[in-house]
Amino acid sequence: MKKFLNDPANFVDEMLEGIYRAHPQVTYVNDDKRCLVVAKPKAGKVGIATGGGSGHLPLFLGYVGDNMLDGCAVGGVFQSPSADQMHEVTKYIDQGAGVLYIYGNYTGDIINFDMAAELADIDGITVKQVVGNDDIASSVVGEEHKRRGVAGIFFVYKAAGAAAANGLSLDEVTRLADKARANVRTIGVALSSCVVPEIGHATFSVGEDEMEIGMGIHGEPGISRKKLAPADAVVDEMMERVFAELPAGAGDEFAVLVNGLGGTPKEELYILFRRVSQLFEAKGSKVKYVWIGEFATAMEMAGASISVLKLDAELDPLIAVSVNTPFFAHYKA
Amino acid sequence: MKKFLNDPANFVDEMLEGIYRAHPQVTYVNDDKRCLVVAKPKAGKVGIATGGGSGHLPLFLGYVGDNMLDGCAVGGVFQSPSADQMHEVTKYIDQGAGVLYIYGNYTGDIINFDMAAELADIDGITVKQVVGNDDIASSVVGEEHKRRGVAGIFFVYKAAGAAAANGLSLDEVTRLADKARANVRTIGVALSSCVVPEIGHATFSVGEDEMEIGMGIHGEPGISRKKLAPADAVVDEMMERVFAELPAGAGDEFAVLVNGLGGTPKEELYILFRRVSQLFEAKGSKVKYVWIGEFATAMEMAGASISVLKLDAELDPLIAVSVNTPFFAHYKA
Amino acid sequence: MDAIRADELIGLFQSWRDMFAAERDFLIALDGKVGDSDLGITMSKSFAAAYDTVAAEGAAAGLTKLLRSAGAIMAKTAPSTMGTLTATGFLRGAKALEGKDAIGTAEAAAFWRAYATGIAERGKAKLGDKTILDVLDPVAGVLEAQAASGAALAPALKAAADEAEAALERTKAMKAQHGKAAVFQEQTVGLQDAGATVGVFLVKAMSGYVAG
Amino acid sequence: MDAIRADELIGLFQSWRDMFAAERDFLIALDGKVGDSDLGITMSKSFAAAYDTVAAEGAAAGLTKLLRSAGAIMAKTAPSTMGTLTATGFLRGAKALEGKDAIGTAEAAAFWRAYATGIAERGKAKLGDKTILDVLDPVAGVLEAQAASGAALAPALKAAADEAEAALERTKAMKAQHGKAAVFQEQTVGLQDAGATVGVFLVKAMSGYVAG
Ligand SMILES: Nc1ncnc2c1ncn2[C@@H]1O[C@H](COP(=O)(O)OP(=O)(O)O)[C@@H](O)[C@H]1O
Ligand SMILES: Nc1ncnc2c1ncn2[C@@H]1O[C@H](COP(=O)(O)OP(=O)(O)O)[C@@H](O)[C@H]1O
Ligand SMILES: [Mg+2]
Ligand SMILES: [Mg+2]
Ligand SMILES: [Mg+2]
Ligand SMILES: [Mg+2]
Repeated sequence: MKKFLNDPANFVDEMLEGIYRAHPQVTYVNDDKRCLVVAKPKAGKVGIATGGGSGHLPLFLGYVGDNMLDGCAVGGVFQSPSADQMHEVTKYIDQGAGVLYIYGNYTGDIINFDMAAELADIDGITVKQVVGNDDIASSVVGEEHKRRGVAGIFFVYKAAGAAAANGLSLDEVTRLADKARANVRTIGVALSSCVVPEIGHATFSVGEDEMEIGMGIHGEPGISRKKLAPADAVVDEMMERVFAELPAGAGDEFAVLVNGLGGTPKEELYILFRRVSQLFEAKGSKVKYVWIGEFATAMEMAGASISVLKLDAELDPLIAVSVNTPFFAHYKA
Repeated sequence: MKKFLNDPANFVDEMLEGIYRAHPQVTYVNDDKRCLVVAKPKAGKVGIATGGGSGHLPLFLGYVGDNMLDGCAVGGVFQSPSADQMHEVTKYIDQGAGVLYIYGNYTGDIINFDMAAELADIDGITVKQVVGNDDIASSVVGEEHKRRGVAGIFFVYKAAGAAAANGLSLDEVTRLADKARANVRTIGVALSSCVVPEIGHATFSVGEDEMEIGMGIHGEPGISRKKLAPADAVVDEMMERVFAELPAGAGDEFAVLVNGLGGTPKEELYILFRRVSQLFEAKGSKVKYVWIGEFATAMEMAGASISVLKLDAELDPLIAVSVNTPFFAHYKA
Repeated sequence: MDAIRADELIGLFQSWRDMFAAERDFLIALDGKVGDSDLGITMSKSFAAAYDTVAAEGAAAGLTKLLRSAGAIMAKTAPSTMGTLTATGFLRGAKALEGKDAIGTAEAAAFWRAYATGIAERGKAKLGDKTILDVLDPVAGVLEAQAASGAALAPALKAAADEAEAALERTKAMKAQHGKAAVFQEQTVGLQDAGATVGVFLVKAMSGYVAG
Repeated sequence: MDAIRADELIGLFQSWRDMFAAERDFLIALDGKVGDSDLGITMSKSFAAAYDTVAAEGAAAGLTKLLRSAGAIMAKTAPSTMGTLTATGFLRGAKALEGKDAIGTAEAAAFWRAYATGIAERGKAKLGDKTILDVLDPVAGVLEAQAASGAALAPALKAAADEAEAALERTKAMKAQHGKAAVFQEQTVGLQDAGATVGVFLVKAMSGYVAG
């Protein structure tokens, strides 16, 4: 294991200490660094909370900030935070307008967020939930509820954050977040494993000349492991699956996220995007918004994912809203 | 080599095609994708150009944009662009107020920028040069002119870009850029090698439990190779060298850049920053600005660098200026 | 030992802690086959925290308070699937034993029944879904039968532990429907479920502790 | 061959191209010792481009125009240190031969003298700094002596090539002062300089080509 760390047991908390020292826009509640919240919540606004395991920066906590999220319960590496922590975050960010939970479809997270919602209910806080399930490699059409949530949750955060910033009600924010969720699809490809600090070695392996299409961000198995192909061929195979579920016709508009899983240089992400853009162009569709970089990682895993959001008249202006968080700034041109 | 690419010979140009497809704020001149410029130059402003090898994204071209740079000559992986390309960029971004070149202290780049400046002179364009030499591991005090330029050039860009945006003259922009250059120090540590696409295998190696303090972003040797120490001890050793050249006393103010070399997760960068922050705190100094992430990489190299800029009344407001480029946005709070 | 009182409960948590510390790497490897390799870490951590908590509170706190405290600290310490489910189990088990100050055979049956039901509700898993439930439900059934026939705690738990091992063996034939293993579908057939293995460890360590 | 005319110059560039293609991996490895491993790539690329350019222009363009075109395309193709320096060398060499249509011994001496001087000016290196200059300067010296003594081109180039090899050997004792190797300081002692090796290859291939 070649990592910059002290005691692996303190990996997450020392990382969080670094984050609080760097970014005074965020702070924590209940004397627990893992209960991260905005320093200045906006009065009357619907609160949006997320949460999940560490090791995915900037996911999840990196999106807490202006016009995005209000709080995040932070788990250990690849582990859910506790219901208790989610509950503490919920109490702080509730401004009387209720709280929306947006998180990924993993058993541990669901179990804990469900428990937290029960606890919040006892406090009289209305909680709604939208569970990201954008990874098309993780289950077939018709069984979408079994799909994992991966990088596409970025678009759900962005839509929901903008809706809440616009002063919409919890029901409306939830509806729009759920619409974004239903309109986004992601497919990933991994070239290497990653090392969980407390484990200390790679938890799985990918052969020297292999890639695995559809591998999850904790190393969950994908749909095919084969010889690494040229970038264009890899994108073609991935996008064929995306287009099968989100048809792209002449005049259709999309937002695209090309996400590095941690160990892949940005240069390569742009080579992937080049091909993605060509494919949309060939269909007469427009990529109206694009982000390329690291948005949801798996430590030092080499690989990438492509998330596609189909835009409509409601989602488009929400995606366009400027955002400013410690890990992500989007300036509307 | 596990990379997303097609023909390695097209690595840089396909990456650039992806960049132009993603970011209409930048374009190119002379029908050469490697001559990258802002799409809308500001009339009358001093032009700022940079250039250098590829493989370092977001360096160099990523800082072309609002309130930073105006153009960038893009070389092959780890190779200087040509004098010809620099000259083309120079001609386009000159708005009558002259052009400042800011680049790193590498023989290939110097030789080519010198030749480009000669060519621009023939055209009647005034060119000044500031050559980044922030890497304290690459030569001793007293021999600073031999030092390599690494991530600290970010601060030189930011100061110069803000000065030019404020409408200052070429002489003033050059003076302030040079002041930033003289006030920044960087020290890096590498944990692994990287792979140049056209070479196809790691060009050097770092042992499984080793680190190399001071390694350059092309794998140039550092000042000590030893067993990987705990993060705090690594930072202590690095910062001792920085503080020896940039003393930090009570009340002094600094800007800090914690930069990942490519393969190191953000989590670890924050663990490093935690310690950096503690060290400044212990000296009664203030870290007024901080950026943490990937700013100058070496493909997939695992490792990090720490750049420190000593602020003064002139540099502080320049560093504070908002910036918006395809690869870097800084919102003034 | 014919019953587990507050004092012995603390000792039982010590046994559980030691057992999960010893099985840490085994569980990491087992969870690594069709999961994320965290199970050994979460179980050893949460039982270490549980033991520290009950030891600090001391026997004077009483049997059910200790069980509740253990559940609460486990939920905080290891909020993974198995961490939260086992925590839920201890909280529900504590509720089922409200007013009791010793665990005999009947109480053991009530405890494990509540434990299993709590897990089923929280995790929304059914029998046969290849989870810890497929061990704990038959364990509760055996204990209920043992209680009905008036068996003492030690032989009752021995019978329960034997049944747990048999039930774990039966999970091999099942196909995972929940959690990280679910995506492996057919590939999980032939493998013993990691969570079910935790169930066996829990019951066997309890049986061993009572046997002395 | 007693002189190199435009026609033969195209053939010489073909020899250079083939030689650098063959030595590509050797130069990568050599530059990798105290550099960045790009030398094999840049040299093979730039001489391939140079050959394509002079072959396309054809002998009718004339000797010095071909040398200029080669230098210009090399500067565009491979702007690494050695790429730009060799390009500068060809441009200066072309200038030195202005008005000539054949390279005999005297012209070869003038060409390599201009080549070496151009490199020294552009790179600001001195003799003994462990660069290509430490080969090309003595090569120019030998050719000047050969020209003065009226030697034919083939033996003159043979003497120059021998001196190049000896000069390369002498670079081993020097300490690198420029470029990426400079940081290695003492560690460069004992190693032959990569750029000086390119110098030897250039002169040896020219000598071999003229010898037939
Ligand atoms: N919904 C569920 N209900 C009951 N048990 C479950 C459920 N999902 C998973 N499990 C059990 O949890 C075990 C894995 O636990 P753990 O490693 O903690 O999960 P994770 O790492 O995914 O959070 C499985 O072997 C299975 O026995
Ligand atoms: N300033 C200089 N002047 C002359 N030759 C130089 C100079 N710097 C480096 N060289 C030569 O260049 C060689 C390295 O060339 P190259 O690999 O192209 O450099 P880089 O990869 O650093 O651009 C060295 O071996 C040396 O002979
Ligand atoms: Mg990374
Ligand atoms: Mg990276
Ligand atoms: Mg697990
Ligand atoms: Mg080189």
